[in-house]
Amino acid sequence: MSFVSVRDVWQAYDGRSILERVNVEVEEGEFISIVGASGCGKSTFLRMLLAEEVPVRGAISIDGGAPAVEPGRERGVVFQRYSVFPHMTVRENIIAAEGFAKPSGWLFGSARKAARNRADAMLVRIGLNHVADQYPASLSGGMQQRLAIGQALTAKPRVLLLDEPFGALDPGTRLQMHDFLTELRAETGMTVFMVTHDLAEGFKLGDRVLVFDKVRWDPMDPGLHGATITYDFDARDGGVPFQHILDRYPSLAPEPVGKA
Amino acid sequence: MSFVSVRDVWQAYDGRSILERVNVEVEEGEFISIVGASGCGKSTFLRMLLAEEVPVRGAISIDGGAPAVEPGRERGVVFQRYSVFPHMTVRENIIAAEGFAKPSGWLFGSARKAARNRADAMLVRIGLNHVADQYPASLSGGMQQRLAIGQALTAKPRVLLLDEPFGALDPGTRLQMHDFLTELRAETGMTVFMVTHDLAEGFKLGDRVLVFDKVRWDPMDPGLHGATITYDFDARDGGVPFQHILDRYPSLAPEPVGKA
Amino acid sequence: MRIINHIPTRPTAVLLAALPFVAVLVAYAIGSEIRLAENPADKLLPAPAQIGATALRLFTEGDRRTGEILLWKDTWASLMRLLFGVGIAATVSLVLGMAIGLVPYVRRLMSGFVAVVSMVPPLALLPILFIVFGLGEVSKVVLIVIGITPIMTRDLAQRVLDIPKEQIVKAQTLGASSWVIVARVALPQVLPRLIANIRLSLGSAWLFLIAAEAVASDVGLGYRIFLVRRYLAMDVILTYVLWITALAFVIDWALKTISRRAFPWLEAGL
Amino acid sequence: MRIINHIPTRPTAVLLAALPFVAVLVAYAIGSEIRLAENPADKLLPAPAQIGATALRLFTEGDRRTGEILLWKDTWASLMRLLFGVGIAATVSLVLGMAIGLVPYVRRLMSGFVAVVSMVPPLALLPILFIVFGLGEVSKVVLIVIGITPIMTRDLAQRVLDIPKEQIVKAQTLGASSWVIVARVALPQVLPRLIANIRLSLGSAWLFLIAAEAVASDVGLGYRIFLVRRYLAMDVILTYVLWITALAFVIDWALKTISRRAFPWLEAGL
Amino acid sequence: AEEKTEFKLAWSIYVGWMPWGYLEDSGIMDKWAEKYGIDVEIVQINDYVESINQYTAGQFDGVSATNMDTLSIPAGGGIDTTALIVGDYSNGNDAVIVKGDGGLADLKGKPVNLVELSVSHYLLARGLDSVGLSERDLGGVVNTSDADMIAAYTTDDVQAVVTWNPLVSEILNSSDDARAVFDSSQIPGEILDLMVVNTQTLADNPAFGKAVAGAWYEVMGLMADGDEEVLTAMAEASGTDLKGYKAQLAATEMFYAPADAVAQASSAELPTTMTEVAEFLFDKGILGEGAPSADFVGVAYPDGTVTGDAANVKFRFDTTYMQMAADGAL
Ligand SMILES: Nc1ncnc2c1ncn2[C@@H]1O[C@H](COP(=O)(O)OP(=O)(O)OP(=O)(O)O)[C@@H](O)[C@H]1O
Ligand SMILES: Nc1ncnc2c1ncn2[C@@H]1O[C@H](COP(=O)(O)OP(=O)(O)OP(=O)(O)O)[C@@H](O)[C@H]1O
Ligand SMILES: [Mg+2]
Ligand SMILES: [Mg+2]
Repeated sequence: MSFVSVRDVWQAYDGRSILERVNVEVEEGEFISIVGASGCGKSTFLRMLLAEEVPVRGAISIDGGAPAVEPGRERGVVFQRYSVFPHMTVRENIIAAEGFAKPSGWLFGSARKAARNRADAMLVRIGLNHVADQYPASLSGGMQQRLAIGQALTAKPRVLLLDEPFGALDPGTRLQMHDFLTELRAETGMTVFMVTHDLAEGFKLGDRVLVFDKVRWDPMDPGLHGATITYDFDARDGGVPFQHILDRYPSLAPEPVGKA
Repeated sequence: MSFVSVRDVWQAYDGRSILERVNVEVEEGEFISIVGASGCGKSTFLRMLLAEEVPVRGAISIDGGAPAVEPGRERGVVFQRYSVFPHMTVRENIIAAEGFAKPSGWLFGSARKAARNRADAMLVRIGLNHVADQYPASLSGGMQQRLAIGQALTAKPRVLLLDEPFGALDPGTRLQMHDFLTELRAETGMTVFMVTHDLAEGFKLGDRVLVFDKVRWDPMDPGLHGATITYDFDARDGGVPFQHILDRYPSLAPEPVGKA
Repeated sequence: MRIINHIPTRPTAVLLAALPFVAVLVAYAIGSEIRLAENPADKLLPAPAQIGATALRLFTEGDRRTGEILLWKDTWASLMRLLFGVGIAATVSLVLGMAIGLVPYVRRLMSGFVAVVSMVPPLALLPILFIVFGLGEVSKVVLIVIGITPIMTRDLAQRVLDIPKEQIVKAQTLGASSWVIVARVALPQVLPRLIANIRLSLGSAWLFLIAAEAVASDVGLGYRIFLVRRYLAMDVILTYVLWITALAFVIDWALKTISRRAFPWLEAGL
Repeated sequence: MRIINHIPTRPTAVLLAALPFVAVLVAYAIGSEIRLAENPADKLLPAPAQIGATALRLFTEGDRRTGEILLWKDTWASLMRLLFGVGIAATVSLVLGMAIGLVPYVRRLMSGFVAVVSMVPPLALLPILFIVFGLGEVSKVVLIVIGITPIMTRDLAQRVLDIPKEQIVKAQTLGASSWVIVARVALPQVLPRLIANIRLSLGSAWLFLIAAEAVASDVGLGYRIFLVRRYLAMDVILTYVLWITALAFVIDWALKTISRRAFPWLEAGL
Repeated sequence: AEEKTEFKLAWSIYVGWMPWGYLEDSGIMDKWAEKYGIDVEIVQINDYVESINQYTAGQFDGVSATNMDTLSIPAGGGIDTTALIVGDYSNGNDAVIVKGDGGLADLKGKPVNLVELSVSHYLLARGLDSVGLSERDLGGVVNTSDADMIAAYTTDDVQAVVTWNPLVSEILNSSDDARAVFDSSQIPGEILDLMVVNTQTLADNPAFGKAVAGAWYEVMGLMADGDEEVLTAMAEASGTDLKGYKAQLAATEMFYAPADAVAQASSAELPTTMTEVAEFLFDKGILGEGAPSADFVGVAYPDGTVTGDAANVKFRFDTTYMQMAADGAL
C-alpha cells in the first residue's frame, strides 16, 4: 500500500469530462511534479488531492485512510497567489497556522507565547524574521510565497500541494525559491505535489514528473474527452522515462491486473 | 550635436534631490539600457525624457529642439503595465495610435480603412494578427507588451522609452520579447532608452548601459543626495567599461570643458 | 463537514430561494386574518384577496370621470420625472466627474465643494427648491438631481483618478489632445461605472421623487400613495408599493444587462 | 500645453478651493439683499447677519419655557436615533452579508430575497411600521434600519464573495472551522468595507431620519426643520441645514480616519 | 399700480376648499376669467404649509388658508394679505379625539398627537382653556403629520389626537373607542377657511377679485342645490366618495350665500377671535423674532377698525367682492 493512492479518478464539470481514469501511487516523501498543457486539468487534479472537490468516480486516499470530503490539516497547500492573509502581519500569518485549528481561532496566554516563539523560529528558517511585523502586501512576490510555504509547513501537513507556486515570480527569485524548497524538503522529508508550467523546474525539483494529456481526441469536439496521466518520468534518474507503466497503471492494460 | 542631449539635469521632489547633475549625449539609433538600484530614480529620468516632468535644473533636448513641456508623438513609451487601452480591441489599440492625433480622436472613411490596413500589417509584424478582435485582458502578459510596443511604434516616435517593459513577464516569454525587440530595432533603427532591473538583459539588448547611483552619501540621512549616472558602459564592445567619461561628462571634471 | 462546504442541490436551491417570499406572504396573510377577525373593517392589513382585487381594478379600470387608468398615468408621470432627474444627474455628474478627475484646475476648484455639498440634506432644502424652480415638473426633477448628483460626481471623479496614469501618458505620446483623452480614454472606461452609479442612486432617486410628489403634484405614484394615505387605504398603498418595487427591479435588471452587453471588454480575461 | 497638464500652484489651489464657497455666499447675500429691499419682513432669504444672530441664539440661548437649549437637545436626539439605526443596520448587514457570502445554503435562501427587498421604497411602508413598532423611538430607528440594511447587505455579501477562494481553502488546510473562517478570515477583511458602506449609507440614513422625524416626533433636527417650516423661519432652517451638513461631514471624516487607522494592512504595499 | 392679466391661486385638499379644484377642472374659473379679460390658474398643492409658504414667497397671487395661518405666515412675514373670500368656518370639522372614556379634563398628563402650530393646536388650546387646563398640564404634544394621523391613531402609544376632516370621521368610524371630546362646533367662527390674496395685486387688479368671487359663488350655488355630479367630482378628488364627502360637509359651515360670508367677515366677534389667535401664535413663538408682542401685526376689518398695530396692518378682511356677488353685480 503506497502513501497516496489515486485510483481510477474521473472528474467532469457540467457533463464535460476534464480528467479520466487517473491512477497514480506515491510513496511517502516523494516529490511529484505535475506538468501539462494549460487547461488540461492539473489544478483540478490538485483540488481533488486537496479534497476541495470530490471526483465523480474513483477515490483518493492518504495512508490508507478514507477519502476526505473537505480540506483539512493533513493536506497543506500553496497557490500561485492569495495564499497568505493580507490582513495579518507576517508573524501573525505563521501563528494563524496554529491558532486556526483552535475552536475560537485564537491562541491565548502561554500557548500563544509558545506559538510565537515557534513562529519566530520558522521565520528565521524561511528568512523573513526581519519583516515579521510587516503586512504581506509590502513583501515582494518571492517573500510572499516563502511566507505561504512557511505557513503551510507550520500546520505540519502530511502532504504539501503546490499549484504553480513560483508562476508569478521573476527568474532570479525563482531560482532562490528552488533552493529554499529543496532545503526545506531535505529537512522535513515531506510528500509534495507541485504543478508547474516550467518543465525544467519540474525535473529539477521533482523525484517524478507526471504529464497530463488527452489520450483520446475527438476532432469534431476537442473538449469532449478528459486528460489523464500520459507519462510518469523518473526524474531522479536524470529523466529517463519510467519503464514500468503497465505495472503501475493496470487500468491502461487490456486485462486489468491489480497491484497493491 | 548629438541626437538626444541631457545637460546638467537635476530633479527633486518636495525638496529632496532624486537626481543630480545628470549629463548624457546619445546618438540617433543608439539603444541605451538604464540600470540602478530600486528607487534610485531610473523611472524619474525616463519621465523627464518623456517630458512628463520637467527637471528643476538643466534641460533635455531632442535633435537640438527646444525642451518639451509635455509628452507628444515624438516620444513613444511602454510601461511595465497599463500601456494599452483595456476598452479597445487589439486592432483598435493600434489604430488609436493614428486616430488619437486627429482633432476628434477618430479616423473616418478611407483614412480609417488605410489605417486599418496598416494596423493589420503591424499586427502581423508583432504576431498578434490572430487575436486582432480580442480585448487586451484576454491576452497573456507578453502579448500585451508586444501590443504596447506595436502601438508605440505605430505613432512613429523619434525616441522610444521603455520602463521595465518585460518586468512582469516570465522568463521564456522574456527571451521571446528580447528577440522581438531586437528584430524590430534592426528594422526601424529607432533610438531606444530602456530601464531594466535585469543587468543581463540590459547588456544583451543595449548598445550602452547607463548605471544610476549616488556619488555622494550622507550616512545620517541616506535620502539627502540624489543619484546620477556613475558608469556608462559600452555594451557593443562586450561590456568593456567606457573609458572616456571625462570627455563626455565635463561637469564631473574639476575644470568643466564643453564638448558638442 | 463544515457548513461552508455544504452545497444545496439544484431543486433545494430553488426551494430555498422561494422560501422567504412564501414566508412573508404567509406571515402577512396570518396577520391580516387576525386583524380582520377582530375588526372586519380594519384597513391596515387588507386580506390578500382584497389586495388582488384592488390591484386588478387599479390596473384595468378607468377613472369614472375621465376614463383614464390612473395607475398607468401615475406610472408614466413618475417614470418621466425619474428619467429626467436621473438623466440630468448622470450627465452633470459625468461631465463634472471627468473634469474633476482629469483637469487639475477643476479638481482644485470643485472637489472640496462637491464633498461638502454631498453632505447637505436635500429634503431640508425643499422649500427653497420650490421657490426657485416653481411647483411644476422642474422642481421635482431638480430635487432628484440635487439629491443624487454630488455623490455620483464624487464617485465618478474618483474613478477617473483611478485610471492608471500610464494610460493618460501613453495617449499623450500618441498625440492625443485633452479632448481626445476625455473622449477616447476616460469616457469609455468611466461609462460602465456611470451605469453602476445610476443603479446605486436609483433607490435615493425614488425616495426624492416620492417626497417631491407628496408636496406638490396631482399625478404620480408618490402622489397617489400620499393621497390615499390619509384614508389608510392600504390595499391601494400596497399595490403601489409592489408596483414600484417591480419597476425598480426591472430598471435595475435592464441597467445591469445593458452594462454587460455594452462593455464586453470588462468581462474579458485570460 | 494640454489643459490636463496645467497644474495650479499651491496658493492658486487654495484660492480655487475657496472660490465656490465664496460664490455661493455672495450669490445668497445678493439674493437676500434684493428680496429684503422689496419686503423688509421677507422670511425666505434672511440676511446672512440675521442667520448668524439666529445661529448664535439657537446654539446658546435656552428655550423660553424650559430653559433647555433646543438645538443641542435636537442634535442629541437625532444623533442617538442615527447611531442606533446605523448601528443596527451595520450589525444586521454584517451578519447577513457574511452568512450569504460564506454559507451556500444561506446564499440560496437570502440573496434573491435581499435583492428584491432592497428595491422596496421604505417611506411608503411607514404606516405599517408605525403599527408594528409604535410611534416612539423604535419606529424611527426601524425606518433607518429598513432603509439602509438591504443595500448594505448586498454589498457586503458581494465583498465576502470577492475574497479569493484560495484564502478560504488555505484556512481550511490550517484546520479552521467555519466559525474560525468567519471570525479570522472573512470578518477582518470585510470590516473596512463595512465602514465604507456606512459612510455611503449615512446620506440615506439622514434622509430617513428626517422623514421619520417629520412624521411623528417632539424633538430632533428633522422635527425642528419641519416645525419651523410652518412659519417659514428660514433663518432657523438654514442654521439647522448647515449644522446637519457639518455633523455629516465630521462623521464622514471620523469614519474615514478610523478606517485608515484601524486597517493598516489596507495601505501596505511595496 | 401694476396691472396684469395672469393670476395664480394655490389650494390644498380640504373639505371646504374642494370647490377650488372643481373651479379649475370644470372650466367655470376660465369662463369668469374670460369675462374679465384675464387668466386665472388654480394649482393644487398637496402640502398645505408649503402652499402658504409658496404664496408668501411670491409664487402665487392667492392661496387657500385659515385665518390663523394667514396671520402667522404671510402677514407675519410682511406680505400684506386680504381675505377675498370667506368660504366657511369649521363647525365640527376639527376635533379633539381621545381613546376610550374620559373627557377633555382627563387629558392631563397624557401626550397628544397633532400637527403642531396648526389650527388643531389652537383648537386644543381653546379646549383646554374651557376646562381650566393649559398645554403645560399635558404629557406633551407630539408633532404628527396629518398624512399619517390615522395610522398613528391605531398605535398603542397614542392616546389622544387633534385633527381635522376627513381624518376625524375616518378615525371615529374605524375605531369603536374613539370619541370626540371637543370640536370646532364649540368655538364657531373661530377657524375660518379663506381664500387670501395679495392686497396690492387685488388693489391693482379689481378684475381679478371679481372673476374669482364670481366663479366661486357660481359653484357655491351648485353645491347649495345639492348637484350630485359636482359633489361627486369633489368627493373623488379628495379621495373619498359622495357619502363620505357629504358627511364632512355636514361638519362644515359653508357660506353658500355671499351675504352669509359678508356677515361672518363683518361680525363683531371676529376682532376678538383674531386677537385670541394672535396671542396664541405669539405664545408659541410663531410670529417670529421680530415680534415684540402679540399685537405686532395689525388686522383690519371691513368697518375700518383695526386690532393690533395700526401702523403695521398686514391682514385685511375685505367684503367688497363678496358683497358684489351678493348684490349680483358681477
Ligand atoms: N469549477 C469549474 N466548473 C467548470 N469548469 C471548470 C471548473 N474548474 C475548472 N474547469 C475547467 O476545467 C478545465 C481544467 O481546468 P484546470 O484549472 O484544472 O486546468 P489547469 O491544467 O490547471 O490549467 P492552467 O495551466 O491554465 O492552470 C478547464 O477547461 C476549466 O475551464
Ligand atoms: N511624484 C513623486 N513625488 C515624490 N516622490 C517621488 C515621485 N516620484 C518618485 N518619487 C521618489 O523618487 C525616488 C525615485 O523614484 P523612481 O520611481 O524614479 O525610482 P526607480 O529607480 O524607477 O525605482 P524602481 O526600480 O523601483 O522602479 C523614489 O524614492 C520615489 O519614492
Ligand atoms: Mg491551474
Ligand atoms: Mg521605476
